[in-house]
Amino acid sequence: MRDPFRIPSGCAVSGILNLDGTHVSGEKIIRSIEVMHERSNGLGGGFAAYGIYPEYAELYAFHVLYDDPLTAKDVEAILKRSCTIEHSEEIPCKETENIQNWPVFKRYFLRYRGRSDCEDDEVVRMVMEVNSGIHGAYIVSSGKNMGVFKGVGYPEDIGKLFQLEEYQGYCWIAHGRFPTNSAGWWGGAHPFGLLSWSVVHNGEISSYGINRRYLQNFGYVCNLQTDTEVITYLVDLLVRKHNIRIPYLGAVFASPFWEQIEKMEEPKKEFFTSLRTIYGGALLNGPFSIIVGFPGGMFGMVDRIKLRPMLAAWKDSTFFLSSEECAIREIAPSLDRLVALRAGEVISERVGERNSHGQKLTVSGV
Amino acid sequence: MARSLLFPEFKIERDKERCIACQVCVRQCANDVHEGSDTEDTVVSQEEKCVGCQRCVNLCPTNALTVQTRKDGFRPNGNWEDRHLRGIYKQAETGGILLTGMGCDRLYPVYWDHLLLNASQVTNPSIDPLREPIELTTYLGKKEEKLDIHWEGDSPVVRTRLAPQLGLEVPVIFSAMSYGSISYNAFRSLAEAAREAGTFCNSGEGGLHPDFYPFGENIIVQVASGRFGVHRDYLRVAAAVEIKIGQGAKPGIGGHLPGEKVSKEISRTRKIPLESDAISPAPHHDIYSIEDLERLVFAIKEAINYEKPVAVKIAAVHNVAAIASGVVRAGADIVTIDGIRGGTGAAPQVIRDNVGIPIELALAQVDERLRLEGIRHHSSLLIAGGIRSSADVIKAIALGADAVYVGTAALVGLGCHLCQKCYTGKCNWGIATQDPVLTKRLNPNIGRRRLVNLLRAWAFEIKEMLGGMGVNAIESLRGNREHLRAVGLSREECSVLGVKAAGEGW
Amino acid sequence: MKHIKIHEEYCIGCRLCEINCLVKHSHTGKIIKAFKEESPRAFPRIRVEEEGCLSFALQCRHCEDAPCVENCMTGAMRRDKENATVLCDEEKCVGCWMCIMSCPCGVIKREKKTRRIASKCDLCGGVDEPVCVAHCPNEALTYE
Amino acid sequence: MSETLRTDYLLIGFSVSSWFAACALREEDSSGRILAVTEEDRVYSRPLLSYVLGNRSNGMTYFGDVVSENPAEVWWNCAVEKLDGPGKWVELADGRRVAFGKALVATGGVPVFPPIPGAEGGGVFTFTRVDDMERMAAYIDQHDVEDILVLGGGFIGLKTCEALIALNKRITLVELAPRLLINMMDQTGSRYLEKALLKEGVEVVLEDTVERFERKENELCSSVLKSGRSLPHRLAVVAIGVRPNISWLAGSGLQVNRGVLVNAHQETSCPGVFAAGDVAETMNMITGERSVVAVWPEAVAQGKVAGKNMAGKHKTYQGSLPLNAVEVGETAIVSAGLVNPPDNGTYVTIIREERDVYQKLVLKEDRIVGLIFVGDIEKAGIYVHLIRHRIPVDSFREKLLQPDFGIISLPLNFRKHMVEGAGIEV
Repeated sequence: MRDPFRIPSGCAVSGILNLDGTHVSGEKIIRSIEVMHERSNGLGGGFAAYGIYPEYAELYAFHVLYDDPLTAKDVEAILKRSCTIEHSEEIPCKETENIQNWPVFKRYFLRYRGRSDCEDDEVVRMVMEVNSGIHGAYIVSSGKNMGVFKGVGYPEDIGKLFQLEEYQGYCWIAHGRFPTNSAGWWGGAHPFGLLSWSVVHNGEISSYGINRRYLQNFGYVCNLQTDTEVITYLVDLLVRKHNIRIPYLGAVFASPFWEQIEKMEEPKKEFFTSLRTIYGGALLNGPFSIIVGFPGGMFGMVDRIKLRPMLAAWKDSTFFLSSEECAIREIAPSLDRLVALRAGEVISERVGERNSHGQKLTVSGV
Repeated sequence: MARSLLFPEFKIERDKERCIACQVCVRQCANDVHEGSDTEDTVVSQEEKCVGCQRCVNLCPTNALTVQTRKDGFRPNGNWEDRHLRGIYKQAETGGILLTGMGCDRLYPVYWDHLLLNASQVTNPSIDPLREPIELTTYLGKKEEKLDIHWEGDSPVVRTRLAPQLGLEVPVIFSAMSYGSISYNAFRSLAEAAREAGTFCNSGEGGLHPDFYPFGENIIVQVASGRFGVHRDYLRVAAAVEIKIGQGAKPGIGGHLPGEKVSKEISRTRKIPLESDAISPAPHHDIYSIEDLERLVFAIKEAINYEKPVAVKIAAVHNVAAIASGVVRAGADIVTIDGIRGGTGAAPQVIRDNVGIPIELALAQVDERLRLEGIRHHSSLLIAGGIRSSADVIKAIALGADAVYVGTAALVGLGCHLCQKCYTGKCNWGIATQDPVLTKRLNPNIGRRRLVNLLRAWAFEIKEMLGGMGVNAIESLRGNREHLRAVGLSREECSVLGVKAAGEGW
Repeated sequence: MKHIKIHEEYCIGCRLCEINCLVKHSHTGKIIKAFKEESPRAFPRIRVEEEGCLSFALQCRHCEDAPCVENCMTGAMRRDKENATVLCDEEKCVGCWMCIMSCPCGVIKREKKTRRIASKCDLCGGVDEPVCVAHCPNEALTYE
Repeated sequence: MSETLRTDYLLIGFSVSSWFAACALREEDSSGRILAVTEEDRVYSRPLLSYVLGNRSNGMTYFGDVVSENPAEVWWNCAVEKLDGPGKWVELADGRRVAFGKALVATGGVPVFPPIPGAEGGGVFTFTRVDDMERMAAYIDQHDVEDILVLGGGFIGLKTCEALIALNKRITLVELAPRLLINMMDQTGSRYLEKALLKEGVEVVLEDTVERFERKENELCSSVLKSGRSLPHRLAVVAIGVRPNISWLAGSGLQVNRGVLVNAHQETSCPGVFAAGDVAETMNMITGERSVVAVWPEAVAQGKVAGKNMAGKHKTYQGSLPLNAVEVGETAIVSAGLVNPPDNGTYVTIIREERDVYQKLVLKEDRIVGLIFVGDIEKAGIYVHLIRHRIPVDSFREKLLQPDFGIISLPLNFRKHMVEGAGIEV
C-alpha cells in the first residue's frame, strides 16, 4: 500500500543514450545497473525507457500501478474525462527467482481531446488527481513513447520481471535503490516520471520540505515524499513552463554561491542573480546526483558541492551517465572520453545533436 | 496623603563586609534608590524605588549588592497572584491604566521551545561551516513568479526586471525602535551595527535624525499613523519603507510619546513642536480598509519611484493569515508580522499581555495561507516578537519566515535588563531614555561592537545548525518545515504550525 | 607613545576609575582592604569632574612640554626617556609643590609617605592598559 | 695682563638659569663653545638647600644627569671680577681675561645682612648657598644646638623654619612686619601660617626685630629684641632678604636698577650681554612693573629665553609671575601673582574660608591676577594657568573657588585646547 513516508536514499543510477537514435534492448542497462548491486539493497529498482512505443508515439502512455485493481474504473473515469483511451493492456510481467509477488501494472495509450496548448497541464492535473486522490492506484509514468518500469527488488530483478530485454529504446535510465527506511511500496521506487520526464536520483535533498512547498505554489502536489518526485516536478516547471534551458538548470538546482555570482561578469551575473533570487525555493540542497531522461535526450547533474558521484562517458555515438565508472565499462569497455561531473555541473546530450562530448553545454560548473 | 498599599518589588541586599561605600550605586541609580552619607562610610537603599534593572549590581566594584525579587509575604493564592494585588493597589491609588514596557511576560506557550531541529546522519553528510561556505544571504522583496527568459541562440536574455530587494548578510534585522523611544546613542548603535553586519535597522515611527541619513542604505523607515518625521527625503534616503499598521505589543492601539521626552532633537526629527505630546492614532485615519492600504502602498511606491521595497507591518491577531493575504494583494513587498511577545517602549499592560497571538502560530498560518493562494513569492515575510536566540531565528525561517526582526534581543545586547520600565524614561542603561545623564551610559562604539558580535555569533550558530542539516544556503531551509518537529504540543498546535510531531519520520 | 584619551561624551560619572586607581595605588592592591583596612586610605591619581550632565575623568596628560618637569627644582619630576611618560621620582621629590603650582590640569596631589611627596598618574607603571582605562565601563577612557 | 681666552658663549654663574641657558644654546648651536664660570664648586639646586638641611632630600643636585649631560664647560671656583659689556670680555679673579661672543649674567642674589651688634664671631648665619648650609649643619652638630632664632618671616625664613622643624629644633621666628611672608601673603593667610607654625612648636614674634646678639664665652647665647625681650638661642639665621648680586658689575656698562635691567629677550642694555635669574630685573606680568622675581620657575624660563636669544633665535619672555610655596607641618601654602592689591577699586577678591582652608583670588576686571591657597592647594595650578594665560573668567566666574571647580568649569574650547596639547581629546 502507498506509504506517505519520505525515504532518504543512497542508490545507483545509470543511463544510456544513443545519440544516433539507434534503439537497443533493455539488456545493456540491466547489466550496467547490476554491476552496482552493492549500491542497492533490494528495496527498489526501476527503469525508464524512451522510444519503446513507436506505434503509439503520438499518444500519452500511462503506466498505472494498481495496488487495488478495483480502483481501475475510477482511474479510467478520470482519464476518460479529457482523453480517449486508444489502447490499454496489462504490462506483461514474468515471475523471477527473487520476485514472486507484484501488483497489477496496466498501460493506457491516451489521446487528449482538449486544446493542444494546455494538454500537458491537463495531463499533469490528471496525474495529480489520480495520485493524490485515488488510494490503490498510482500513475508511474505519463509521457509519450516512453515508460517507467519499477518496483520493490534489486533493479536487475525488476528488469527481468518486466522483461525489458523485449523492449527497444534509444535511451534507458536505471535506478538501484538503497533506502535507509524500508518503504516497500512499488510506487515509491524510481525512476519517477511525469509527462515525458523521468528522473533517477542518488542522494538526499535537505531542501525537500521547501522544494515541495515551493511547487505547491504552482499547483504541483507532492504526495510521494520522495526527492525524485520534487526534482521531476521542478524540472517540468522550470524547463517546460519557465523556459529555462536544461544546461541552465544547474544555475537553479545547484546554484553557484553568491560570492561566485558576485565575481561574474554581466550579463551572466544578472542572469544568475535573477535565477537565484526568484528560484531560491527550487534550489536543491544536500547531496544528489541525478539523471533525467526526456524525449530525445538525457542529462546528468550533481549538487553544488559535489557530495555524490557521477560520471559521463562517450563511446562512438553512445552517451553514458553513471554513478560508477565500472557500470559504464561493463557495457562499453573502451571509451572515447570519460569525465567526472563537477559540483553544480550539468551535462546534457540530445539525439542528433553531437556536442563535443558535453563541453559546449557545461555552463554552470564553477 | 493616604498610605500606599504598594510594597517593594525588589529586595536589595548589601553585603556590609564587601561594601566600600564608594557610592557607584548611588551615582548610577536614576531612581535614587541608594543614598550615601557625607559623613560616614555607609550607603543605604530605599527598596520601594527599585525597578530591578541591576545597573548597580553590575557596576558595584566589590559585588556587594544583590537585587532580588522580593517575597511578598502574602498568603499564597493560586488565583490571586502578586501581580493582581499590585495592579489593584496601584489602580486603586491612581485610577489610571497600568503602563508597562518591553514584551508580554506572561507564561503563554513559547512555541520556539517546542520545536526541534533536524540534523544529518549517514545518509546525507553534514557540512562543516568552518571548511565550506554556508550562505545566509537573504533578499527581501517581491519575487517574480517566473523569470521571463528569451533565448537568442544559446544565450539567455532576461526580460524580467527584479523587483527591488533588501539584501541581508544575516537574516536578522533590528526592529522598529524610534529615536524617542530609545536614545540617540542606542539608535546610533543599531544603525552602525546594521551597516557593519550587512543588515538593517528600522527607524520606528520617530522619523530619522539628520545624523542618520548617511546610514540610509541600512535603514528601513517607518510610516506610522502619526506620520512623524515623514517627508520626501526621509522616504528616499531609506533602503525600504515600512507602513506600520500594528504592533505586537499593543495591537489595535496607537502610541504616545509624552511631551517631556520631546526634546529639541526629537522635535526636529519628528517635525513636531518642542515638548508636545507625540500621539500616534490607533488606526491610520486614511486607512479604514484594505483598499486604502493599497492606495498608501502605491503612493509611497510612487514617491520612491518603485526603487525600494515597501513593507507593511501588522500585529499577529486572530485572523492574521487572511489579513496578511490582503496585505500582500495590496502590494506589500514585505509583510511584517509582529507577535504578542513583541516589545514596546510603553503600552497598557492589559493590552500587552492579553491581545494578539504568538508569532510562531501566526507565521505558520500566514506562510501556509500565502502558499495555498500561490502568492507567497509576492512578498517576503519578516517576523518579529520575541526572537531570543539563533535557534529562534532558524526555527522561524524553517517555519517560513524570510528573516526576523529583533528588538528586545538587540536591546538586551546593548545592556537592557528587561526591567520593563521604559515608559518612565529613566532607563539606567541609557537605552530607553532621553535624559542626557543617562543616554551617555550607552557608548555607541561599544553598542555597535556588541550588536555586531551578537549577529556574528548568531550567524555562526545558524551556519552550524544549517551545516548539521546538510543545508548550505538559507533559502533551502526557508519554509522547510520537514526540518522541524514538535514536542509537547497538541495535534491542533502541530497542525496549525504545519509541523510533524517529534518521532515522526519523513 | 600611548595616551589616555578622554571621551567626555561617554563618561557616566561612576568614578570607577577613581576607585580602581586608588586600589592600584594602595598598599595591598585589594579593593576591600584598600578601602576598609588601610590607613591612611590611598587616594586616586585621577579626578572625575562633574558639572550638570557633563563629566569626565582627568589625570596627568603627560604633556610634551610639561611645566611640572621644567619647574621641578629637584629633578624628581621627569620625562621618562623611553615611553615619554611624566613620572615623579619619589626618592628625589621633597614636596616643594612647584609642580602643583605649575600643573594646568591640577592633577598632582600631595601624598604623605615618609615625607610629603608629589603624587600623580604613573600610567600604572607601564602596564598594557592603565586601570582607569581597563575599568571604565563605558570606554570613556581609552589608551591609544 | 695675562692671556685672553675666547669663548662663543660665556655663562657667568652656574645655577639654574645658566643651566637652562646652556641647554637652550646647545639645542640651537651644536658646536659653539659654551663656557660657564662660577665661584662655587658645584652645581646644585639652591631652593633644595633647606630640604637638605632638614634631611628631607637625598642630595642637592637637580637633574641627576647634570654632570653627565652638562652641555657647558664649567670652571669651578672661578669668580668673575669685572665685566666689560661693550668690550665683550670679563676678567677673572685670577687675572685671566675671557673674551666672549655672548654672555649671560646669572650671578643670582646675595643675602641682605644688616649690621647687628654681636653678629660677628660665629653662630649667626645667612642661608642662601651650599656652604652656608654646610657650615650651619656643622655648627648645629658641634654645639648641640637646640634653640634657634630665625630672623625674617619671609620666604627664606620660612624655608629655614621648615628645615629646622624637620630637625626637631626649638625655633623662634622674628619678623618686623605685622605678618609673615609679607610679599606673598595677606593678613588672613599669615594667620593660618602662624597657626601652623605654632602647631609645630615655632614661636612667632611679629613686629619686632633683633637689636643685638649676645655672647657668652664668645659663643652666641641669646639675642635681645627691640621690644626688650631676650631670647636664648645658640644659633641664629638672618633671613631678612636677598638682593641681586650686581655689585661686581660697576663699570660694566650694563644698566642696573635693583637688578640688571633686561628687555623681553633677557638682553641687557649692552647688546650681546644677557641676564637671567635672581640677578635680573624683569617685567612683572601682572603689574607691568619692573621687579626682581627670584623664584625657580622664572629662573628656568629666563634662562631658556636667554639661551635661545644668545643663539640668535627670537624668543620672548612673557614676564615674570611670582610663585611661592611653603609647607609647615600639614599646612601647604602657595601664592601667585598679586596677592595684596592696592585698595583703589580696580581689584576684586574672592575668598573661600573654611576650617583648614583659605583660598583667595585677586581679580582685575575679568582676569585673575593673584591667588593665595592655604590647605587645599591641589587645583592651584589651574588658577595659575588662568593667571599666566590671562584667561577671561567672566563666563565661569561664579564657579571660581567652588569645591568642584575644575577643568570642566572652563569654556569648552579652552578646556579642549588644554588637554589636547598632548594629543588628548576631551
